[in-house]
This record gives sequence, structure tokens and C-alpha cells, in this order.
Amino acid sequence: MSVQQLFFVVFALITIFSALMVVSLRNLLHSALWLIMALLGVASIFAILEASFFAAVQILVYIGAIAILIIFAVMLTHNIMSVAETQTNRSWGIALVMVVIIFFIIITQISTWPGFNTRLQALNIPGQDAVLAFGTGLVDPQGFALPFETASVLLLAALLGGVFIAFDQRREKKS
Amino acid sequence: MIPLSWYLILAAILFLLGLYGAMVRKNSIAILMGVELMLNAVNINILAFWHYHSQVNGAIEINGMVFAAIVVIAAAAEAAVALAIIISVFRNNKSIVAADMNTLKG
Amino acid sequence: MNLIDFLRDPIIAISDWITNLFSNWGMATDWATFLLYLIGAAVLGISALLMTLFFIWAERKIIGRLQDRVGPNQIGPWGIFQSVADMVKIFIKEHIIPTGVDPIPYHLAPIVLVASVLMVWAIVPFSNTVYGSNLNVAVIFLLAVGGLGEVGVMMAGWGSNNKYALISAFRASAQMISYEVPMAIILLIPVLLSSSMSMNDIVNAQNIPYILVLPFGALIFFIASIAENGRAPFDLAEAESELVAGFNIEYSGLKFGMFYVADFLRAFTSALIFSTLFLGGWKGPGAEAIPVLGAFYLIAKSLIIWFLGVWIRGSFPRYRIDQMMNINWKFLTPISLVLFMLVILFSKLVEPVGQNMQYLVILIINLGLFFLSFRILNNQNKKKVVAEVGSRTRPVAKPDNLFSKDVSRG
Amino acid sequence: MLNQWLYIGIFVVISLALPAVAILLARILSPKKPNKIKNSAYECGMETYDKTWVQFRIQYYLYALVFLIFDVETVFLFPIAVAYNQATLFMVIEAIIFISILFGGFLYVWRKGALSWY
Repeated sequence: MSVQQLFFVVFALITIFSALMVVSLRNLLHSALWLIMALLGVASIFAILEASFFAAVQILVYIGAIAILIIFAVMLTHNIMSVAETQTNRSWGIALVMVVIIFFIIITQISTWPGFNTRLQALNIPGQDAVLAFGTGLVDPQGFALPFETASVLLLAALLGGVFIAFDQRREKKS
Repeated sequence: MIPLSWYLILAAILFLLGLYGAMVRKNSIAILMGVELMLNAVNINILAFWHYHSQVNGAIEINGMVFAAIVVIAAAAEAAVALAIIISVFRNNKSIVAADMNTLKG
Repeated sequence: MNLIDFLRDPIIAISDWITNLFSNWGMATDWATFLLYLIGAAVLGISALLMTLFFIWAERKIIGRLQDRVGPNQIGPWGIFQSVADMVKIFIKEHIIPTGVDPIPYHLAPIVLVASVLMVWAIVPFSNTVYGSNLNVAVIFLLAVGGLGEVGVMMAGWGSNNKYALISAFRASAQMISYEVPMAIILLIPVLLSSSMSMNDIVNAQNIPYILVLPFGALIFFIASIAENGRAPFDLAEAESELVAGFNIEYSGLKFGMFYVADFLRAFTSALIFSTLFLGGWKGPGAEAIPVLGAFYLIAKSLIIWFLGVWIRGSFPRYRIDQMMNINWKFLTPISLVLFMLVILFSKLVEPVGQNMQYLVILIINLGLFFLSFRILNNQNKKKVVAEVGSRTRPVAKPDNLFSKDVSRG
Repeated sequence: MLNQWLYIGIFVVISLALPAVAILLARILSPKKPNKIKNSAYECGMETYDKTWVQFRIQYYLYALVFLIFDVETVFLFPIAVAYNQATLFMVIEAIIFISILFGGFLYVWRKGALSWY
């Protein structure tokens, strides 16, 4: 096993263990902290994949923003579900069986694809090349200009919708 | 020197863990966390295939990166709106248990 | 190797020597590189932590002078060993763990907070040969590490089982995330001027320091970095009169010391980042030929910026939280977005003329926007009616004035 | 590129380990004499009243939401800023449209009063 494979296995185990904690812990805030750990693990997987930009974006957007938002929401809605109460619904057994079955279906299906065992070599992308190509592609009219603008509209909709839903003017005025 | 299959298996495990969380948890914020895990698994897949295609074609593939970017943007939008809805429901119903959200009246 | 070569670039000389030593021992190149990185990182981290002792002493001394006090003056000449004594004291103090804390977040928070400050040092180029990591997304990494700091603050607030700590953690993280927005937008401009996100390339591209090209952008970045560090006048999170002490209230012993260290180290780290991005980093006369000179230039520039921050800390009163949020969301964020849009539009229009013309246009946009925004602010301030407190003859402090000149007018 | 990330990884481990080791050392060196009064939460000099994990105002969430949207926007402007020197005027205008769509949303949120701290 090479050094790279060792690193991959370590980070993959960290990610999977943290994800397991996220779905199984009763205390929501602990779940959120383990979610941060899982996201960090995914970020290091991206770094091993030589997707530097996305490794950094993973830390910045997911941990710096989404996880913080989730923690804020947990604190805004706390004291509802006590820790002692069970956090899963009755059908967890069926769900578990289903998940395991789906896993085996996925693996048997994709392992028939000939490229399944391809070894990924180092790409050796020098300096800014990947980011440069990405940036040009985003605004290139022959490239992805339209999806990019649409993404901006999606973000706008999320901003307006989120503020509109969360911001209760009646109550704010009363207080 | 890591086989592509390792990434795919990791992504599958992560996705199914997220799916399990989204299916069985009562608390809607916990369901959202499961969805975030699923989106991350998708991104691992996309970037693994991006690496694979760049390696096969010998040039940097842009499509995969744009896909991953759109997934991140969608995840951000989804988290923002979903949490806003959860907070709003909490203020009206005093509950964020998903099973209790069975009425559309505000 | 002779002495002159060694003195010109001691770090590289030592690292070459270590590499040779490892290869003489018959170690594989991979492992030798790994060990070299490990040694380099450990030395850099430890020296950064030890430098904090000096910064704590210097800041106390300067603040003391600014407030007409002597500052530490008992231990050693000018009290220079005061912080060493403090360190020894805090090292052997009891760790009081209050009942009812949430153990994992409580114990992890100071570690995460210090780590989030230290990690920034990995990407700073100290001279043209000595740098930690030439990461190609260093600028985003810089912002991302700030996000880890917020997680540390939230963990401290949650773990402490104390209402004041939690309120303070909420305030601190709201402040940190808010001020990250103008910071990130301003960071885009050095990136587009040097068309690279690596710190080394940004320094190399600065034939003239970027502060001369975008003075207003640098000012916004400076204000945002002060607020991001949570230092006065933006130290809302530790407003003693309202919140007892801040999110570190339940900590004692060295755990509290770590919060202290993170606070003081972050002040210098952000000065380091500012001088790398806007003041040309290690660049200066003769720095290319003699790399050790570059490190001195960088430290000197950062010390000046750091001193400015301390000066501001010593002389400004604290903002209220609504004022602080207004400064960010209603002034810094829109103005930096407008600045960025104008810069990319106009510098593209004059691109055929040449780079100097581009720089000139960006400078004009900066200065124009600077004066325009302050005109608008002053006009708004004139319209504002402030209730009169106290007697008519004495000047009245107007809390709502951001940049007021005339305090006597009611 | 991987070497650069390796250095970052090592640095992350070191910067987590340094404070952790220091705290552990101090924990070993320092005296341990806990008692009930000493271990009580430091609030107002009185017994802690009610649940500590109180609820918070919605304003914090609104700031975090606006921050999230602008964070995502800025992150995807970075590659465009890197590609700026090779972009045509048309591409720059596209980037400006991208920003101004969100800027419009920002102005709406501002008008609605969601950015004000009451």
C-alpha cells in the first residue's frame, strides 16, 4: 500500500465514522459538530483528488457557512426534543435493510463497468491552470455562461425566500 | 495511484448513510444534515470522474468542475431555505419533528 | 559553503544541510521531504507561539502609554519579562472545570481556536525562497481558516453551559461571519490584478504595492480584519459591562491562556496577511538577492500595521452591536461590491492602453468612491436628530455618529 | 500540488498538537482541588437559573443566511478573477450581471429591514 493509499484510507475512515455519528447521535449539536468533521474528511478527499479549488470551497462554504447556519438553527429551535427521547422513527429497521440492499445493488451494478478499477494517476496540474480553465469556462458564452447566471438567480431566490420566510415582520414590530 | 473504485465505494457508503439519516431521523434539522451528507457524496463522485476524464483525455475537464460548483450552490440555497422554513414552522407550531408537520396552515 | 552564503539565506542553508544529512543516513526522498516539512512546520508554529509573548508585552506597554500609564515595568528592563512570568503563572494554575459543561466542545474549543490562527502561517511567503506552502488556492484557504475560528467560538460558547458565554459566542460569530463578506470581496481585487490565488504569485506581481493602487480597498480590508479579530472598537463579544467577559468566561488556567494567545496572535497574523497582500510582502530594495532581508522587510511592514491596530484599539470607544452590524451590512458590503464591479468594468475598458493605465484608472475609482461614500455618510449624519442629554453648554457624545467631526452640535 | 497539501496537512496537525500538548502539560503540572462552590457556573454570583441553552433572536439567523449567499457568490467569483486577464469585455459584463442580480436581492433585503438590528 502506497503512502497516498494510506492517506486515502485514513481520511475515508474518518469521514465514514463521522457520518455514522451524525446519523446516530441523539444530541443535535454533537451531530452538527460531527458533520463538520465529516465535511473536513471530504475536503481532504478532494485534496487527494487534486481538486484544490473544491477542497478549499468545501471548507469555506460547507464548514464556514452551511455548518454555522445549521448550528444557529439548532440553537434557535432547541429545547424541543429532549436528549433522552429516541431520535429515530419506528421504521429504522426497514430503512437499514433497504440501505444495505441498495448498497449491494449499486456496487454490483457499477463494478460491471470496465473503467471501475482504473488507477487514478497524478494529473500534475501546474499552478493556476485548473482554476483558470474553470473560471474561463464559467463566463465563456460557448461554455457555461447560462448555467452560471441561472445559479445566480437560484441564489437570489434562496436569499429572498429565506429572508421572507424567516423574517416575521409582525412579531418584530410587536417587540 | 488510488483506484477509481475506492472513491465510488466511499461515495456510495456516504450517500447511503445520508439517506439512512434522512429517512429515519425525527428532527427535521437532522434530516437536513443527512441531505448534506448525500450532496457531499455526490460531489466526491463528480470530482472522481472529473479526475478520471482529465486523465483519459489528457486535458483539464471543465464540465465536472462546473457540475460540482452547481451542486455546492444548490446545497447552499437548499440549506438556507430549508432552515428558514424549519425556523418558521418552529415559531408557529413549537415543534420541528417532521412527522408533526402535517398541515399546510401557517 | 561559506559564511556569507549562509547569512544570505540561513533557512534554506539549514534545510539543505538537513536534507543532506537524511540522504547520508540512507533515507528515502519521500520520507526525507516529509520529515523536513514536519520540522519546518513545528519550528514555525513554536516560534509563532513564542512571538506571542513579545506581542502581549508590547501591546500592554503601548496601550499603557496611550492611556497615560506606565504599563508593565517591574520584571526585567522595561518589564520585558512580564509576559514570561505571566506564562509561568498561568501554566501552573488550576484547571477549574465547571459542573454541567459539555465536555468535548468545552475541551476542544481553545485548541481549535489557536489552530485556526496558526494555520494561516502555513501559506505566508517570508522571502522569495522561504515559504510554507505555495498553495494554488491560498486566498480561499485564508478565508476558510477564518470559518474554523467561528466553529471554535461556537464550541466554546455552547460547551461552557453559561448564558453569557453563549450570548457572547453568538455575537462573536455573527460579527466574524458578517465581516468576512467585505473581506472576501476586496480580496478578489488583488487576485485579479495578479491573476493568481497563490500568495507567492501575488507578492511577485506587486511591482508597486497594491495599497498604492487600491487605497480604499485596503482601508476596507483593514477595518474588516480588525472586526474579524474582534478587537476594539469592535470588541462586542467581550463587552465586560454587558457580558461579564466573553465566550471564554468559564475557562481557567492554560485553557484561558490559549484564548488569550489566539487573540494576540491573530492581531499580528492579520497584519502579516495585510502586508503580504497590499504592502508587497517581502519585497524591498535588495530582497531578491539577499532573501534574509526580505523576511526583515515583511516583519517590519507587519509591525507597522500591527502598531496601527493597537493604536486604534487604544483610542476608539466601542461601537454598539447595531452600529457594528450597520457599518458592515449598510456601508462596507455594498461599497465593496460597487468597488469591485467598477474596477472590473473600467480596467477591462482601458486594458489595450497598458497596465499602468489600468492601475491609474483603479486608483481614480478608489479615490472617487472614497470621497463619494464619505460625502453620503456626512449628509446622512447631518439629517439625523439626536436626543440631547446633559446640559447645553457641554459637548454631547452622539452615539450614532460614525465619523463625526463636530461633537458640540446637538 | 499534492506536496503543497501535504505541507498544509502537516501544519494543521502541528497547529492542533501544539496547544493540545501545552494544555495537557499544564493539566498535569497544575494542582487539582475541585470543590462544589468553585465548580459552579460563573454567572451573577447566584445559582444558575433555568435552562442555559436559551433561545435566540432570529436576527442572527438572517445575518448568517445573507452571509451564506454572499460567501457562495464570492467563492465562484475567485476563478473568474483569476481568468480576468484573458477574458473579453463580454465575459466581464456577464460577471457584472451575476453580481448585480444578487446585489438587487441584497437591496431588497435591506429595504425590508432584515439587515437592521432592532
